[in-house]
Amino acid sequence: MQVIPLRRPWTWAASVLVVLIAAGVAWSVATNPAFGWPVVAEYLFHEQILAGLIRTLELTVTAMLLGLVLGTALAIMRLSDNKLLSTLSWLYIWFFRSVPVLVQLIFWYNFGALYAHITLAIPWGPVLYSASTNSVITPLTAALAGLGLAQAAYTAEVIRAGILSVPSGQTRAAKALGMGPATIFIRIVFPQAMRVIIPPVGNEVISMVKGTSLVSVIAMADLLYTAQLIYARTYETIPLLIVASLWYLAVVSILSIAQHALERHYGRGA
Amino acid sequence: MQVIPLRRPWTWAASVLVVLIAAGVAWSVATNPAFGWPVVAEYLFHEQILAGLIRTLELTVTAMLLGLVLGTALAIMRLSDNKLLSTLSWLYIWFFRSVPVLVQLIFWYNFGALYAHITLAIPWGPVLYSASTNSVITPLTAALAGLGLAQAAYTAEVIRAGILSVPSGQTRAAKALGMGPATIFIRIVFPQAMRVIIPPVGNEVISMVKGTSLVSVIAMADLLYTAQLIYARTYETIPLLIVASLWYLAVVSILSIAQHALERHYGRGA
Amino acid sequence: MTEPMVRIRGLRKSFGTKEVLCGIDMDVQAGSVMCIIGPSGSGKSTLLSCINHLERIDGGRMWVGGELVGYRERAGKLYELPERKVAKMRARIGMVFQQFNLFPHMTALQNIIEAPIRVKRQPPAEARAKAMVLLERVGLADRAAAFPSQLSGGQQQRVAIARALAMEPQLMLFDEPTSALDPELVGEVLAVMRDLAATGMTMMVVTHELSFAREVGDDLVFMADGLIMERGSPRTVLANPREPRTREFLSRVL
Amino acid sequence: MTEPMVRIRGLRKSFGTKEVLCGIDMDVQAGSVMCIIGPSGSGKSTLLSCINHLERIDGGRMWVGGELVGYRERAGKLYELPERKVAKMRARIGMVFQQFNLFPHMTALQNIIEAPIRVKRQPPAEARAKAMVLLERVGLADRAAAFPSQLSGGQQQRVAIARALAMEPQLMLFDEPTSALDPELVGEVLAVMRDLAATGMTMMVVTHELSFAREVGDDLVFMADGLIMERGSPRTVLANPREPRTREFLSRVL
Amino acid sequence: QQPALQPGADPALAQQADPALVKMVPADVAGKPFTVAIALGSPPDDFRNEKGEIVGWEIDILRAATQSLGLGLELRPTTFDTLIPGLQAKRFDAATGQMGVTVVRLKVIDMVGMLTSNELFAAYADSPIQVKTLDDLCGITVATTRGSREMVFAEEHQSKCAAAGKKPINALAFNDGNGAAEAMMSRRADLFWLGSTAVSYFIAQSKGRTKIVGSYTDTSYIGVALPKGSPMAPLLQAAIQHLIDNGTYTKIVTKWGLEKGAIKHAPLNPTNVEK
Ligand SMILES: Nc1ncnc2c1ncn2[C@@H]1O[C@H](COP(=O)(O)OP(=O)(O)OP(=O)(O)O)[C@@H](O)[C@H]1O
Ligand SMILES: Nc1ncnc2c1ncn2[C@@H]1O[C@H](COP(=O)(O)OP(=O)(O)OP(=O)(O)O)[C@@H](O)[C@H]1O
Ligand SMILES: [Mg+2]
Ligand SMILES: [Mg+2]
Repeated sequence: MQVIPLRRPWTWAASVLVVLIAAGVAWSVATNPAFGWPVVAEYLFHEQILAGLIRTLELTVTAMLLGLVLGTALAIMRLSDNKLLSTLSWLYIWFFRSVPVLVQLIFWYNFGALYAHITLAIPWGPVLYSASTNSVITPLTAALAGLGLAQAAYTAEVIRAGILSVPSGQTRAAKALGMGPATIFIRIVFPQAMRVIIPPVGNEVISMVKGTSLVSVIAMADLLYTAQLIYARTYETIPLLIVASLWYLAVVSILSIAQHALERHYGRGA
Repeated sequence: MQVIPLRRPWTWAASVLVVLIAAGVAWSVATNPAFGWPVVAEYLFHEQILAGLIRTLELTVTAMLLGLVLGTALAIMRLSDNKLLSTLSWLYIWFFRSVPVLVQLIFWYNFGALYAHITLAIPWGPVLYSASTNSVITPLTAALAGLGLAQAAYTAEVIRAGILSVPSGQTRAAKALGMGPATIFIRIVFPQAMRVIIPPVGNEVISMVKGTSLVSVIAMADLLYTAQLIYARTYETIPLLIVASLWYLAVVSILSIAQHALERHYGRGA
Repeated sequence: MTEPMVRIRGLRKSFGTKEVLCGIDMDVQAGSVMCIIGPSGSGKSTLLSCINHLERIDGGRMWVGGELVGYRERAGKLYELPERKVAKMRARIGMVFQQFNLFPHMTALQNIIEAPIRVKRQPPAEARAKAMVLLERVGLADRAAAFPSQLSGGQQQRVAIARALAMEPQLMLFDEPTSALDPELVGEVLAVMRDLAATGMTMMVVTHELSFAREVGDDLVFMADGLIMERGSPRTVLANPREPRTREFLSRVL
Repeated sequence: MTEPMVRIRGLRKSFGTKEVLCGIDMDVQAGSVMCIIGPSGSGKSTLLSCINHLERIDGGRMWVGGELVGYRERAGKLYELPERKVAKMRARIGMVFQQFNLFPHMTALQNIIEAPIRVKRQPPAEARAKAMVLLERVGLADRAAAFPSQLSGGQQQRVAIARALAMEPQLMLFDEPTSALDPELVGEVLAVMRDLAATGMTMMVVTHELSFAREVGDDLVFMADGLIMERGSPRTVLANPREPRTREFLSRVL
Repeated sequence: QQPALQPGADPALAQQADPALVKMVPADVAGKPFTVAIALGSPPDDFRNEKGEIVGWEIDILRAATQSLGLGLELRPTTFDTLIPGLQAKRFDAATGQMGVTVVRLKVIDMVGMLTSNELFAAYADSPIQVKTLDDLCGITVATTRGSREMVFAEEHQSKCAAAGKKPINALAFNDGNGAAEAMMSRRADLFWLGSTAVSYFIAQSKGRTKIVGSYTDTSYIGVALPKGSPMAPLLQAAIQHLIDNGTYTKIVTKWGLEKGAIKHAPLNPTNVEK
């Protein structure tokens, strides 16, 4: 006897409707002069826009790396039996999740207003190192510190959740094989935690791509800020925002594909 | 025979060092005139600052609720067997994670420049509803749309990871008891997914508290922007940023405690 | 002869290209206990899952209590029912899994009352009273407030049985209910099942506990490769298996 | 009499206020198989975990291969060793768990070669060659590339044994290695363990498989409430238990 | 170290170092470039041109002034939020970006006046609104920028609206001129109100869709900011005065069409400004 799976006729109707609506929106967007498509085309590959894009990518990669490495360390500290380490980590996460990145950027950039010199000295002893703050903290340093230190606090929470999701039997088995704590973390716990970690970290990376535009407060021109600088001159606000958005769409698409691939990689064996 | 656990002498030394350093930093911060503590005291409970704080909290709560509800729906759609739903959800997540919130805010706020009227009509048929765009999309609507729709995309990814972390045996057992899909999700899957969901959603909420300051592009004054408005007049930038940061510290502290309590609640039985 | 509680005719089920059930015919009389044995991968779990439509089938028909399972027949074709109607049917069939699958975030009592309240819309007080009776019956009245993680495997499985019984099913499916238990704890679960059989509950039990099958089972089938190889009364089959496959299997398990 | 491979004197261990091991004395001769039986919660797993210092102890001393486990003795006190030194000692003791605990993100082969490469710094090629020999020995040479999720329970447990053997341990600890297995799959794991005992490996085996204990075990202890209640040769203890607790336990398991 | 002609520099405005001024420069400042942070705002005050160069009338004045002092000029584009902390941190020697001089601000920084400003109102070409006095703003939504003098004017006028029994002015403070202009273009705001220079430029860009519907003039200054007590403040004042005296100042204001606001004396911390 023939078996017929449940049919959902409205699925087809809805599919058609969705395609029709999508086509309508696309047509309306393409033909509405307010979107300024010629201007979009003119600026899409504009030299300044591309420079901003590269700056965005640079900052994202370096700040995210800093965030991941430091965040992993913080997560391990947070879960450690050592009260001192876990308290320190808790304080760090609390503080750096609280203070807006904008404030942190301004703070690092203008550290010199607060402390004109950075001095490394033994208390009541000789000075080991001293330099003008502004020479040590360049705008790039300030940007990476502001973005990366805050990112580490967020990443730490995500990684902590991931580590907690790995059954304790895994650690016991690895210990019983004579593995040291570092090997256990790197080879056994972390790869399994990745399954839970990847989607939220994907979010964080994608947020960071756009979050880099905060560095405009310390005079660094990322993709979005570059677009803003251009429309500040030409008042072609919407077309230039579309230019920036198209690039963001491209970057996020690539990142989403990477995320998908990583999820597959770390999902293997499950 | 007496058994002595491993002692870590450097832990004590480090603890003392950390406390000393913390005391030093606190002293230096308290006495450095550049921080402008009298100005901080003057503005901490300033009427405008408090109004900005309330606006921040309002926006956070409503946008986050929108994000959670819509994000949950998107996550369920994304994991559904129905190709149409999962594709739609994928497209939504892709688009709204890609376009910067700033752009979305500007877009929604200035929708009137693109489409002066919003019209609901049957194609080639009668007009059902028509109104001026600005009367439909108030600044608050624009702010909530800009923040909430994007938040939904991020939340969806986190919730998806959480749902996937619940063993399929749970769903089978619930189905075998005759529970319907909604009951299974609400009573069985979601509470278990929460363990994995809470830390990253905690991140998202805390980001949102500060992320609301993006609404300054549409002239809405949240906490941070209120501080900025004040120092734009008085040029007392650092003290006012400290005022804002102190409030953020307070809010994030409360949220961290709430996160901790939720983690404990949903961790019960584990 | 009355209408059997479970009637299965020509049941076929594949995963991908692999045929897991290759045409199963089976009757389970109301009030009887049907035991199913067979090597790993022979399709025993899949068979149970098809009976309460946790899996879609690819061919054949099944009736539980005289009603077609998961499908509606029209013009010589089977049309799958919507999830809502399937759920209603599942509520009349209890199922106990090898891995217990208790809800870890609920106490023993909450595990039991959840479905009666949500599915049958029993008033909570009534559900709780009935649940306490069931917990008493499986010998766990004092552990009502314990979370699954605080219970031993045998205790968890007894809660799982109480949970299924709380829906007052016409039919109980057991999928290797003692396989994940330490030998010491097997006895307590089998005792509960024995009591249940004595009350006249219709049961289908996949098990490796041959002594249980011999004692409690009314019928026994031996499955291999998605087919029923041998059937009969447990005593006969276990003592004098006709098929060589059955003999080989029994020698390995005993 | 030579120095025993495992010597335990006055071992005590508490979790919180609950004393789980209340003074255990035990010797396991090199090349012998020590079986441990006892009811759930009697401290069998905890005992094994103390032997390779997966748990801290609260009193007493233990030697494996003549070396004090996890501690250094000085001036009548035991000082815990740093993690690094403990790891070195653990590498000389293999352990097999009830729940297998294979690494799910690695294939069978990768599970086996991981520790030899990372801990013993074996060249990967050598480790792989040795692993293949071990897989052959446990009868799984053709499943080297399978992930644990693609293996049956019995196969997983055999990989777990091979994984422990790859470290070439002096002593193997087995914690109910067959309890989580379907009866059908128990035999294949016990066969591997039997072979291992025949090669002269020193083994401590917590098990409910009394026939295995009788056949393979050189010594048997019965534990209850954190104490060794009875010890002797398996045949004697199982046939003629002296203690009433032992008798009661055996009646429930058999 | 200093290139012959910086990007964006106008050769017609190049200055020789003035010996009298050079003599005044303290030894620890001489030889180092004078760093100026700019909040890149709306044209023509200070903005990036098509080539990405920083230009504007404020830039022209500061470049000519530093040349007269024999100093190099180093521009540090940034946003408003870092201007003041940066000055206080001595990251920059000066800061500019259409900064109005007010009594409140003078408590925190020193300022040298460079121009008196007036403000214009822009609206859609079809708008019926005409602004003759600030009373005409009561009950109307105006878009301007945060920290702008316009915000201060609007706030001070609220009481007068209330006294006249009219609705208050709804003044929206945007991050920048573009946000304000865009709000007017999407009819969120009735008027776009900013410095005349910015509004004129915007009207020119809007290709006839907008028009000027009124102006407001007061006598306060736009200036360059320096850290409180900076020894460079009187020097810069002298240098700008030198430009006024030698006619370069006139060339610059004419070039940018700002003759109306031109000043005769460059004041340091002028007190005749609004509160
Ligand atoms: N969801 C699935 N997808 C693909 N194959 C499956 C799935 N579930 C079961 N199978 C395959 O179907 C076959 C029968 O599985 P089933 O679980 O019914 O066997 P079983 O008799 O219950 O065995 P066991 O005693 O090991 O539980 C096996 O070969 C199994 O690999
Ligand atoms: N990490 C722990 N924290 C607290 N109590 C524990 C812990 N591990 C074990 N116990 C307790 O110690 C006692 C002995 O446990 P153990 O696992 O050693 O028993 P066992 O003899 O192996 O039992 P089983 O046969 O069930 O495995 C039990 O009462 C158990 O609840
Ligand atoms: Mg099965
Ligand atoms: Mg145990």
